[in-house]
Amino acid sequence: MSNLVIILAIFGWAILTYLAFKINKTLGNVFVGVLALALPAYFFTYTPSDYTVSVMGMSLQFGFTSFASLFAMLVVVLSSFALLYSIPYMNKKDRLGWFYMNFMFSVGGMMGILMSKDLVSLFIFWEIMTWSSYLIVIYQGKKVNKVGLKYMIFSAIGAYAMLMAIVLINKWSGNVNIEQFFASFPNYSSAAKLLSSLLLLTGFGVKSALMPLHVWAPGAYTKSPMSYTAVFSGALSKMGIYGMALVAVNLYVHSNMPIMGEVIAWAGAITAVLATFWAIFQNDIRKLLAYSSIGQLGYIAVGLGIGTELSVFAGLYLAILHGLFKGVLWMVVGAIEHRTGKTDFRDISGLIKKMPFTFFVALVAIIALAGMPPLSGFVGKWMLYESMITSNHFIMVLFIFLSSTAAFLYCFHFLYGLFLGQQEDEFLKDVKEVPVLMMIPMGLISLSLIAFGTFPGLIFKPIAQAMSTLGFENVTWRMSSLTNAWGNSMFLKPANFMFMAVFVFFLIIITVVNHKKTKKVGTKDIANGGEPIRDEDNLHYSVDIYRPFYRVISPIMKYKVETFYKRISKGIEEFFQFFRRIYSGNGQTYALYVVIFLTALLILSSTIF
Amino acid sequence: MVNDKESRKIVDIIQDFARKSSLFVLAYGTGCGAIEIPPTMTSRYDAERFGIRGAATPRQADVLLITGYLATKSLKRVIRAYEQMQNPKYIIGFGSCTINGGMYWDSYNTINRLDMYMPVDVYINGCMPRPEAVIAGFAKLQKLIQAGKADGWERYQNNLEFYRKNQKKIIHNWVMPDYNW
Amino acid sequence: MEQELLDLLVEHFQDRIAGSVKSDKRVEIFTSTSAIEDVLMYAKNVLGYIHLVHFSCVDWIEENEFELMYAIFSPKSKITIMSKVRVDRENPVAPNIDYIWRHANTFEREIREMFGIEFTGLIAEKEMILEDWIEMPPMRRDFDTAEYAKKTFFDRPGREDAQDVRETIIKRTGEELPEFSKKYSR
Amino acid sequence: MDIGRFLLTSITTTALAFVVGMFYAGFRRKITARVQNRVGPPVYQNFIDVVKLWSKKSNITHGVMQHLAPLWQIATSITTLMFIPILVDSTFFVNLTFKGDLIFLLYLMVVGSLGMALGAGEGGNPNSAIGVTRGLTQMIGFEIPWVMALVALMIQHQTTTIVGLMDVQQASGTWLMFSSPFAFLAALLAMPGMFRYSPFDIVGAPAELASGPISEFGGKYLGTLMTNGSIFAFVKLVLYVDIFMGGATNLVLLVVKTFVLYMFPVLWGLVSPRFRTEQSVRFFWGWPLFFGLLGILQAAFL
Repeated sequence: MSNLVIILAIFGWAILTYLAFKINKTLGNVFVGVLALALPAYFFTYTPSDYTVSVMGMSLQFGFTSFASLFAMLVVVLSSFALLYSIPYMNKKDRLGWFYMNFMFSVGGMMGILMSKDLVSLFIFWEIMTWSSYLIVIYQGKKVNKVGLKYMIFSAIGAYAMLMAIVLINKWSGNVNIEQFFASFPNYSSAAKLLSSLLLLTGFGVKSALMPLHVWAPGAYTKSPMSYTAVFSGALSKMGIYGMALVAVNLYVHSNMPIMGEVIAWAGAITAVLATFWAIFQNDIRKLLAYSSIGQLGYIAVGLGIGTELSVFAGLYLAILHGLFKGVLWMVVGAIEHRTGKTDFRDISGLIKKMPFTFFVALVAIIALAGMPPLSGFVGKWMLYESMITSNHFIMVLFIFLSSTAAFLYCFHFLYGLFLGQQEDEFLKDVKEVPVLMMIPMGLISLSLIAFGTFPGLIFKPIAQAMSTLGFENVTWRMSSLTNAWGNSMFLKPANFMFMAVFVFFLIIITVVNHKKTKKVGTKDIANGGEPIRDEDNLHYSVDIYRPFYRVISPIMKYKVETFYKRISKGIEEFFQFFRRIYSGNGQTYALYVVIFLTALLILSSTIF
Repeated sequence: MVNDKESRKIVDIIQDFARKSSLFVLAYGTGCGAIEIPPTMTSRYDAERFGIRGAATPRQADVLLITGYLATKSLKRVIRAYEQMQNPKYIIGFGSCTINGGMYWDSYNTINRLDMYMPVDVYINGCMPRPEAVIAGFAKLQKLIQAGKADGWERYQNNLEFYRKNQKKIIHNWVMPDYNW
Repeated sequence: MEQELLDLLVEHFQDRIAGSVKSDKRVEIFTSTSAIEDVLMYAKNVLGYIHLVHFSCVDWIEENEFELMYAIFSPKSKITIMSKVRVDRENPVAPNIDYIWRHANTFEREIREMFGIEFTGLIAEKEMILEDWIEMPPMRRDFDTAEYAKKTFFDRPGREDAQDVRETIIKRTGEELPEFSKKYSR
Repeated sequence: MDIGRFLLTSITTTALAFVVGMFYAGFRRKITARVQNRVGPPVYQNFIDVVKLWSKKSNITHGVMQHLAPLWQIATSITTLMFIPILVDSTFFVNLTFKGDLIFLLYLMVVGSLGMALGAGEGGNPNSAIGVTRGLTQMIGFEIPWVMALVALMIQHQTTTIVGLMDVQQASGTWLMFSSPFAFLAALLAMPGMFRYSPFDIVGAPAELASGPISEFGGKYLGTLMTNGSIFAFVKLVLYVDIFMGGATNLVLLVVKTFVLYMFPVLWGLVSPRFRTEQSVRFFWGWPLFFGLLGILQAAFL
């Protein structure tokens, strides 16, 4: 079966699901479940083959490169898990058919992007993806119009940039095939090189929320339903990374323009630092994760921008991993929202008592996000640092280190503010653990995060294959050890097993010693100067907890990109206010305009022709 | 060997030696006597040479010093702090106010006899006891610990009803968690 | 100057107020619960007595009255006015003045708790210093604190021979106490 | 490497670290006392404290994370210890020296802090949470100059392993603290922050925060934390000695070198008042950062 058919099948299935929800909710849920199971089952068993469609004299080609299939794997896994997760999560909401249809459309759009071998079909699917995600962003109705508008404006800017790039490329290379474009790119003039690649980068950069173009992301990630945000932030933003990797590596690294790679890397580094700082001071968990996503995508941009073998490898690894752990974290937020209806640190505390499983998966995902050794995040961090150090990016490595050390702050805030701290009986009374169908996706992804921590080779294999598409042939990888460009190695098995062995050894000791006399007491029984805590006292300290740090970095926090855009929009508004005066509503004035226009046209035509 | 009575005693002796040589005192001043603690701890009298040092929270502390008169209002907090401490734990009644009320014997808001409310291991008399007397009190406590006789926490556990009855006589609005260790 | 102030007050409030000059920089006035708010407002806003130094209560059990004492002070004239109000002991109600001086609120809470005087319109928690107090307010003179202590707390035996030192001296030697000492004797 | 031999060496190393670290903590208390014109406790006082804490007859915990918190700490310390060469070219103390590198150590050394932070958070005591946020904020402060120093050394000598850096010192015959003085200064100034000694002890300030993160820990939990503290102090000292002072060829030299290095944060702490959180971060981002930059410039362009 050809590739295009899958995408068309997904689109068709989306419409069928919409109709099924019109008939019956249960039937619709069955449709959703079937796609969630069929998608990976089909994807992991089929053999790729190319396919060409001719439309209006243009041949549109479809087929997977091994690079695209790496991302397709992420998209398929994450989407099917998110669809499964959606069934209980979205249960109480209305307009389900509309939601799932758009969800499936954006999944199909992503698959289409990855399958496109030419820029035109890529653009078409890109727009399908953008529109369907936009419709989900504004799914909540009028109150999110502003957020949706922001997202739409930035997507439109990206789309126009991309469209312009496609037109230019078509003019310069004669066709829109991606591979031929890469092949002919070195022959371009340097201005053409710069223009086409920058336009493409703008298009991709909007989706991957790179620094000056990130403004839409916090709102859009926050306002769409969490089960979709898992895909939105986990997989959909990776489409930007996919395009950026193609541009950065295929165009810049292999065409002797490393300076542009540096620009991408620096944009990524600055994004990572500033987004992390913003994430630290958020009091809404969704906003926190949204900014954290932006920061993590910054790391990936750094890896791709530097463009050495190890760094690109690290970038791709982090891209896959970010999809996984951020998928889990959004699902965790969704679980909390599902059970408590709240997403603000002011309202939530002590959930570990009632939602231990959710806490465990959140802990795993957070450790992976923070890049701590026993879990998989460390592998990516290690490769990123080593690649930066071995390629002499010694100032950038400080930025990245600052960002990932600062990330501990929001990681702690996330876990502590939601799950730990004072347990309020009043609040926890009606809370219970999430349904099994929500547990399964979170649990399975968390397990994979644990496994990749010691055996990253499981995921290195597809990445190494993907690297060959990007022009790095014969990338060596080992099951559980890492090596940098200077030949220094890191063996994960001894490190992780040692850690676990010591941990378990002391766990046994500390549990066995004096076991009978070790009592568990509630969080109201704390040492606070002997004052008994009444039930109505809330001592949970989780709002604005990083005030001292804010005082340190307040000079940089004052300047926000939003203000820049606000000024621009204000300027544009005033500009159009001026233009409005032209439309005076007076017939004579319009007649005058017509006369002036015709005269001008005459003069112009006489000079040009 | 572990079940042998004689060898268990050796373990106990070692543990009691450690307990006696390392006394963490809860930094909780109930009355005017708290002012005698800084000279006891600092360079003139240096209680740290006996292993006595301050602990910031009841969870880490071994010794609760009731420094002077104990108002009924602070009795509630002291009981709370004492119950949060971990066994074995000791109480030193400090100053004559804790023994019989001292100069506040007829006051409506200070208790007279500390040992009716909490199990006192050692009393230090005086108003105020000087740092030498405080150190002597600690030395007495250390002797008792080494001999295994500083069993105030066991008395508190075994006679909890008695102490609770007396405590509730003063503290009418009883809101504390159960004491079960 | 003190006399001028007193005259001014008497002129303004006529028979609602009576007073005398106690000493240098100190004026004592007697007024009633109905007039005290006016007096304090007038003193604060017109005469510049902007500072409430102290606000206290005395239990005149022999006259079956409480006496509330407001000490107000002017930084300009450096004079302290002690304005005193008598309240019936059976039904002790006094006006609330914490809208004139915010910190009077604390004084009023303490007096309410210790003497049982109600202040009309005082909004504050009932409990301030005492916790779980169910007896009569402890600062009233008919509250026998020694009796209460004996009843509530546990006396340690051995205190029986603890006597007043001065009385012991008298019994032992028969010598006379000096006059000033007698004054404070129990 | 057979498992029996590995067990022997790792247990010996841990015991060595524990004993030396405990004595260092005892010396610290003794020196503090002498500076304050006191006699001070005996140097073995910390052993007694640990024995006493472990022989407490009751313990309380607020939940699983608090139960696990000391374990994160001690597992981190001991694993880190395994990756650090104790002696130069020792055939006995091999452990896992050749299995990891400095980036791994940098990350491993903060795992314990996060675990401890979660445990302290579960206690529900607001003092703990305040202490943790201060600690994490301070960590951002001192990690930057410390990483700058390491990056400077790594790019200068084209290696990311400790063994590599030690070999460089062996080959050149001079210590890196002399050949890369700026990097050493940056790392040295970051050291008191890493030890959380005064003036950077606002994390667990007893008078302000009731000892901060550990305020709900008592008995065996506090005992484990004290054990971990002494092991981790030794780990950090050996790491500094290995990187900057050429390592040590025998145990006596190791003890001498680490003790001399240890005196720096101890003596500095004795004469320093306490910094507020933002003050300490600003301190670390002042001169230490400047020295770190100089170190990197030296490594990159000289």
